Amino acid sequence: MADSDGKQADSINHATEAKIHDVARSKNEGKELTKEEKQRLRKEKKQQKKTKKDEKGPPEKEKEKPSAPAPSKPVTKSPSHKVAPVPVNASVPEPPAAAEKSAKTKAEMKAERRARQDVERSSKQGKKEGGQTSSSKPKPSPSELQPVVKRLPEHIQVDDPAALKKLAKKLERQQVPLRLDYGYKVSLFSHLHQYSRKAPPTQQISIPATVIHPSIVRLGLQYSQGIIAGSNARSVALLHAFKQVIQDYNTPPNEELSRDLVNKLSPYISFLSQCRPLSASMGNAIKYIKKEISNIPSQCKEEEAKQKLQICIDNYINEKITLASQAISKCAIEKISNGDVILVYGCSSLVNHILCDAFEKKRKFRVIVVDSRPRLEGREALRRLVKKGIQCTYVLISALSYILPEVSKVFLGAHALLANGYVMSRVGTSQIALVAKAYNVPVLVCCETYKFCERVQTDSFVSNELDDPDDLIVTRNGKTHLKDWQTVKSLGLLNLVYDVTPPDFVDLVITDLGMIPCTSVPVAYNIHVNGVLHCRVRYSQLLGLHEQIKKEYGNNVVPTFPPKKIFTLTPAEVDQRREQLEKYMQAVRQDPILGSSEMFNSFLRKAQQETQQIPTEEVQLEIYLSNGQKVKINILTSDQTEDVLEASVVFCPLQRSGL
Amino acid sequence: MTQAIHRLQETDSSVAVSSGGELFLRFISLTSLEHPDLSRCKNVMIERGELFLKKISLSREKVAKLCHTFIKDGAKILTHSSSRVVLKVLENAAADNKRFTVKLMAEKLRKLNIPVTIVLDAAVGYIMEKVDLVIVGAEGVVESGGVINKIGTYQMAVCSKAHNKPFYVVAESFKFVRLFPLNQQDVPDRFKYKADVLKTAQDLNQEHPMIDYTPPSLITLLFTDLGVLTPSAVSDELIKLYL
Amino acid sequence: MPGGDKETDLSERIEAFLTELKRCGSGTGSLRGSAETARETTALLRRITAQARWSSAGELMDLIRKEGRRMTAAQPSETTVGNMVRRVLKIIREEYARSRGSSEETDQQESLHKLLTSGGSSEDNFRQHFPHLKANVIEAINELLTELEGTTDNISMQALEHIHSNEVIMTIGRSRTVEAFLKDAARKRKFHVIVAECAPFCQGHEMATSLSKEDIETTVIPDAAIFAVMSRVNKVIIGTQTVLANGGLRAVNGTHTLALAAKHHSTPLVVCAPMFKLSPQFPNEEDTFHKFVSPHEVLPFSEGEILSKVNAHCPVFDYVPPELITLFISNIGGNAPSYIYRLMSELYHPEDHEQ
Amino acid sequence: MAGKAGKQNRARKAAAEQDEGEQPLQAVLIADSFNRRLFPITKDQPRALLPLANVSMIDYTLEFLTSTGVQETFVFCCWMSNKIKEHLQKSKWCRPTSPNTVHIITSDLYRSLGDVLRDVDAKTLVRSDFLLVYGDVVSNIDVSQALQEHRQRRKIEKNISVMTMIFKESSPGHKTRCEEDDIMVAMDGKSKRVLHYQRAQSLKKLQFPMNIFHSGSDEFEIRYDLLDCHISICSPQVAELFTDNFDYQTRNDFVRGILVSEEILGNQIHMHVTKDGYGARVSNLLMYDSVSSDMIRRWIYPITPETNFAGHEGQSCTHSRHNVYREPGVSLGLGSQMEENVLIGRNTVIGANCTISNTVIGANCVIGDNVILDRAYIWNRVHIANNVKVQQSVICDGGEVKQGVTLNEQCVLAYNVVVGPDITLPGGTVLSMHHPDEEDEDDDDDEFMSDDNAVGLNKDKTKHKVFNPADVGAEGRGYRWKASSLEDTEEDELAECIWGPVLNPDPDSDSSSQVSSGFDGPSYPASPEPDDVKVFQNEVHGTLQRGLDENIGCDNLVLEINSLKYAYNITLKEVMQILTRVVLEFPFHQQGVEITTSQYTSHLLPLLKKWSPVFKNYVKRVQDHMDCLASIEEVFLERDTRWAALVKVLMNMYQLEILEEEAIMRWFSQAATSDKSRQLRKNQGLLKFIQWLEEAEESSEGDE
Repeated sequence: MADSDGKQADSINHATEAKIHDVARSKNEGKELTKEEKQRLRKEKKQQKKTKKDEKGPPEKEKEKPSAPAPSKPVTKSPSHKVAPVPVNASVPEPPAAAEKSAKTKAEMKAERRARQDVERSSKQGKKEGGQTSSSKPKPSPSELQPVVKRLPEHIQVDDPAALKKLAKKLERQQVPLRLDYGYKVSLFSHLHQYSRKAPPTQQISIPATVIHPSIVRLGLQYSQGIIAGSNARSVALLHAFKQVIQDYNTPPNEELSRDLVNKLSPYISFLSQCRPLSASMGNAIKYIKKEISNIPSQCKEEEAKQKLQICIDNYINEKITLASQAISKCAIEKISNGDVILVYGCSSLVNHILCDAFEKKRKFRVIVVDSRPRLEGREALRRLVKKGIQCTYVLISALSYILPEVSKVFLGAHALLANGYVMSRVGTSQIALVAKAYNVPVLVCCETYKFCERVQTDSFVSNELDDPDDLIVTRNGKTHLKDWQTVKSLGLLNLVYDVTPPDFVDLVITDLGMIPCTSVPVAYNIHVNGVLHCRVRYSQLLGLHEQIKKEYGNNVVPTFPPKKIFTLTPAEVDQRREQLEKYMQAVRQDPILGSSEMFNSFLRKAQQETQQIPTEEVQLEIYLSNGQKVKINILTSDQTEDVLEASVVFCPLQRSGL
Repeated sequence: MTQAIHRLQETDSSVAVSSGGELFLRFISLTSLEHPDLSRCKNVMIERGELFLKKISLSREKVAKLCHTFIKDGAKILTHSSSRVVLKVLENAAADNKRFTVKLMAEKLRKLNIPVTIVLDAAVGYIMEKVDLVIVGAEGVVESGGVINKIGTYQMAVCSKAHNKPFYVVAESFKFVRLFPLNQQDVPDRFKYKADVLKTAQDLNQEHPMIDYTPPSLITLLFTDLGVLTPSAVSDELIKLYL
Repeated sequence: MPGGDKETDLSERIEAFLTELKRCGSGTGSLRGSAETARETTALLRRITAQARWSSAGELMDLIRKEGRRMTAAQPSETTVGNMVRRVLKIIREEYARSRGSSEETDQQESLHKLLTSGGSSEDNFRQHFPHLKANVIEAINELLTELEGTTDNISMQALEHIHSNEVIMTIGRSRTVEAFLKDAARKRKFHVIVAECAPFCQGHEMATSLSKEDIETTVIPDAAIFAVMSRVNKVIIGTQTVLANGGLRAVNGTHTLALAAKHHSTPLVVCAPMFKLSPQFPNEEDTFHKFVSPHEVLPFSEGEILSKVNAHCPVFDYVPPELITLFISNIGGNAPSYIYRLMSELYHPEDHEQ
Repeated sequence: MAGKAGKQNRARKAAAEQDEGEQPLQAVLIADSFNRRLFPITKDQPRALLPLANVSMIDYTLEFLTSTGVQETFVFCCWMSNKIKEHLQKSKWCRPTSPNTVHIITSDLYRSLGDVLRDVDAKTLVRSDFLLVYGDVVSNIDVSQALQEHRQRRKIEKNISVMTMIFKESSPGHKTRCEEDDIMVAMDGKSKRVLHYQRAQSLKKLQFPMNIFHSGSDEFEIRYDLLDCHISICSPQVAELFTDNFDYQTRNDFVRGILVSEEILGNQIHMHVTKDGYGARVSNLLMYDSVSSDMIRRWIYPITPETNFAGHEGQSCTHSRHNVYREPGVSLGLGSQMEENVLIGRNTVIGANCTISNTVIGANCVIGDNVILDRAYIWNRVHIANNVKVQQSVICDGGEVKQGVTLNEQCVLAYNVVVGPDITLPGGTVLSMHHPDEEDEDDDDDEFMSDDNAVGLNKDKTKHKVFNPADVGAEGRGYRWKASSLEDTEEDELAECIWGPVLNPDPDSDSSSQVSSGFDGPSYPASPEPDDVKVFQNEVHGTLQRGLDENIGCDNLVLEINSLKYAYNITLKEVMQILTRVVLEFPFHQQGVEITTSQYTSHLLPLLKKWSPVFKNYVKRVQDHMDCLASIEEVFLERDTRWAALVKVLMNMYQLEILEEEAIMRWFSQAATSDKSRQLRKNQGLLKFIQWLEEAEESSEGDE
């Protein structure tokens, strides 16, 4: 049955893909683009109607297409991400949460358009602000829209019936069982799912093993039962499961592996997110895999393709997790000095690893393990550390303010690092950071870069996860007060899983790139996790830059530039070249001399403003000097702080040499 | 008598003197009314004077007693300049065989073999991170509950606030003075500068002040012979006295 | 003490009370509300006054001091006992003063003023014998008792002044006062209460169940989630174990975190504390301040092996500095933390502080 | 009369725990261990009075009894009874106000728990259920619940259940689980009835009497995660039972006796497992160590050092961070730090730069500078000079340690011993002012286990009453009790006595690992058959041996083997394998292993011939053949030098028609399991044999 639909989907895909690329290639401004976008989307909807009963086609397409130029839109117009932009030609790897690829409905379309208008509005403000010197701190508003527009994961819109219906529809399309909510939910969290351990997702499963691969089912159960917990463990497990899947996968006739495999994965993923909402790390992992898969050239053999993927996944695990943790612990050990008293919370595999390393490095320190009900993961950490022979003390989180005065450093693990510098982690972490701040004890967060994610969030409500409320029930000397809480309608149990820690509580984030402050998380993210589209530049522009650089610094330093092609390019080739260009830019950026060179930066700046249609115009800036007098200076919107200063200095009594 | 006090103030411009004097004055005047006969009145005044002195000398002991429970074993104490009361307090603590180390304190402590390290005023910020609590004496305690003390106290207080370290003031009650400075500028010059300076110097801005004012918000507790007081309690005491 | 059935009976009662106090310590804070303890203490003291042999106020005071010390020793963490003893002592002083005619003198707080006025010390008298003193004292103590009876109601009466409709209120652990407070408010208004369970004892659960019975919308959260949820809370209303002389609190474990979180979100922190919880104690590092129960609460004995290498602590109380507290609600109305010391000086006589 | 008032008063409060009409709860406290575990310390002070965290143990026990609602306690003491007596009279327990009235009963005739209880019975002291504890039990368990259960049981079935033992849940490997009451209990899950009770100590294989599994209960548990608190609720007839059978000396005797003779007497023992209480008995110094560290770490809350429950004046100590306790008047030198879990008695003076951790120091001690104490237990009035290092040792009252002495693990300095200067005592040294020889002169009146002292008596008369400087240092005073050099049974016996059986404090892992099998409910006793197989094999071998010697007929052999088979319930398959194995190995057993192949075969073949009927009896079905072959194979695989013989054996068996050719063929053809066996199949002789077989087959076919 899949064939026919497959064919359909296939053809459609071809059509639209082509479109993407000329969308991508035509470097026209946002409006046209959006127009195009709209018609394209409209087309899509038609198709969708056409292929109602169709199994996996639409969601697939939806995922492929909208995700392509879509994330670009908001960002392109956001004056925010000026920090270390990485140019990416045209189409873009799907955003992480594309993992939960929501099938579009009218509602969402509207939402999208509305959002786009918002973005435009905001960008207008952006223009106004554009005058001032380019502030490198991410302005949340536009980036916040991103999730609204694109990827509001199903698990955080439970309160919206439409979304729920959609979810249900999608699930049954994918033959994935829908889990039933459980128990009274706290009004504040009505938008989140709340499942019970006792009702595992496989209950409703009528062995649709046809759709869901057994290893995935197993994994799902392990997630939902909390057998596999901790974002590292989870993502590793996921990757292994996928390896299994890929192993057992074979392309149906007249299907393209690169496309069909992704289709295959999609229901799995939504099944897993049913079992337990995906973690950011998993999101990134999935994104990576999909990228890899879709990058597989159609002509290459199935076997070798599989081989390739297997290797990719292994590499991913190796680089992003194993090596990363080693790198981190190398850094972190620097920060552990003899006689330290280190406070850790819960059971972060990374932090444990660090401590053990430090201990083997003969550092003398004491560890205080703080733990919290209901999970009591700390005990596990405690066991491990004690086994190692590290001297430990164990308290509950309520005793925090008692124990803290003797602490000299706080090491925390993280579940994800958000783009606005907030740290998402096991609930309670923020509390510890808070108290630590009060006792001014430095707080260090350890986190691999692959856990960075571009979501932003300022409190623990918007996107979170609810665990089984029954875990809170406890029996003390014979009495169980909450035994029948279900029956009392006015009584609710809230078992949050994560919370977010404001960056101002965190002194330092230790990543595999070294130590960075919370605020520069997005930088790291954009450079190393994926190239978010910041600006689009023409091949020719880049070539120009290249030439310039060559002039400036001579041939040897400059990385090789991808060769020019004469004939119009096939999509594949475009992609290929895009990657080459990306690599090239990365290379330039990483080069100490070039990366910091004024020429390069100004080039990027220019490019950015072009893409965001902020015309460099001359504006007047009024400066009130300390001695009360007021001066007016004219500057370009493209000017940077230094320039402005330069300009203003003229009026000041100070010597220029002072600068 | 009032003149006498004034003269005293002229010679030595310490807050304590003025406050003490003022109190003494009041102390005596409280009684003098009910004795019409001057000679009897005199004797009364004199003996009351004696009493007054006795009380004052007692008070230091009292303070020390109150305060040493706050010094826990092995504490690191930062103190400022040299105050007899503070010294007393530390003596007691030492006698109570508690072990603590003191920063920035006079030789006298060495004799009690209390480990002492002298630090520069400038290094207060650096040292603050290590100390457990700050104890300073006071020239005078003003109505706001703030204290007037040797210059440098204020920065110390600010610093300790920043590090959430307790900042204790030790002062006998006769140092309470009816004065309500709003800020450093508001502290009367006669306290800020030496008496002779006041006479000689033409531009006070050039002179270096002797004391500064520490606002109550920075003070954790005051130990006085009236008991342990919160800053706000001080004004209460003064009100009770003068109103 | 001398023989005679009265005395023995009395001493029996005291013994019983002591053992009772001792038992209170174990596990979940006090088995009974501190209000009850206060009442019992006072009743006991009254009995002492009535039955024990004493000829003058001085003797009586010594007697009561002696017993008081024993009681406080029995359960140092239960400051209520000590407070009640002080109250009674104060009463005796007053009564004595009154019967001596010269009023207000002895109960004058030591102050500059006294430093100036008072001639001789006040302790040498108290030796004279007044026939009707006993009756008066007992009378006064009865008044105190009645006052104690009323406290909780007095406090909960003010509930409506502080709780509006549809507010989200957070509390921690279980305080009978707060419970009454909220329930009282619930009779008029609907609001949402979030209870931090306050591990390891989880009194919070008890609290939550009893609140939800009054159908107040109640939510139990683990302690770890306090900060996460705080941003949606309008008011934090907590009880306390003791109010310290500087306006700080000695409250159940975890309160400090709660207070800090409230501060961070600048959420008002209201403390419901009856007067008898005021104690002239200051938060010095006196080691009696903290109280630890068996680590078994946090780490079960059956953990086995590692226990010998691990130190587990389970403190019961937290110190909350006054600057984190917005308001005290006592049975005589609301006060700012800075005002506590004043109440203190009204309630107790400075000479009784140390004991 | 005041006492009575107290009781009524108490009773009012205790009403919750016991239904009305009950007599006040009584307890029998035995303030004597009836062994010399803590010798020579107990020479000067009865065990019950030894200080644990600066309070003598009996006070803990009494506190426990009182707090759990006991109102009348009989203290039985014998060794140094007068000391105990005066201690108690001084203590608060004998005050009229005490809610728990204490009667002290002393007699020098008590030799064991048995004697005491018989005496109890004789004097008819107890009227109802009573608690039975030793004078060295430290606990905070609230037995009321257990008591209720106990009474409930007794209500239901009159006088069936005589005793309820109280256990504490504690996973194996816990420090407080000392090896010797490392127990294994089989209990009835529902009725909490104890079915079997044994010490798991040092036995690697558990055997349970079959009958306990046949007992009616469908769910029973075998638990190894229990710590015996040595607290038991007994009903009056326990005393009677002791009177009835005089062989009961200890509680273990009793328990075992009851359990064994359960059917006869119809008495049962039940148990109560508490999770959150604490209870342990200080049976040796290891336990002393762990219990006092538990005390310091507040596991026994509310019984903690700073709640000065014993009510001694001026002993109230303060508790501060890292569990550091100080009694008043303690003075510490500068720079000396108490790391964690330290208790310092009143008026003790500690010099400068000392490092103290996990240590208890008594009152009025003087400790010099630069002293390092770790897990040291220092009692009162001890003097320790500068630069001393003490690890996990006990120093009794009045001891003195001079300059630069080092005490290694598990040293004991009994009362008033002086050591040093500048000497290092090896681990496990025990020094006492009493000479080892004295012991039987003055001791065998109180200890009944002094039978083996004859050795102690006649040895080393030479170094009589003279301190050996090699042991105690130049200025030292005291005799070495345990010389680690001489292998005297009595000596290391003693050593074991003083620090529990395991000389390494950390529990051995295998005991805990072996638990896992025992843990969960109705699992059969940790699968006994491997052992049975061994036994069976030996049996078979024995049988055959006998068969050979007094040549018994094969059918008899078969009979015997069968009977064995049933005895050890062995499957037929196994029988065959074993049989073959035994037979094949027979020559080795006779002639030793190093006989040559030729000899081997020469020995074996007649045997085979002899026993072929036996084989025929068992080897019937094709499968049997295969099994037989398989076992033959494995036998030979073990001895690859003997492969030559294999062929002969097979040949022989073939000819004896024990094995049929197709079976052999099949065996040969079937895939070799290990490469070794593959080699074996490559073996020349074998190949030939097989070949020969094939030919034979063909020829036989050809014949037709």
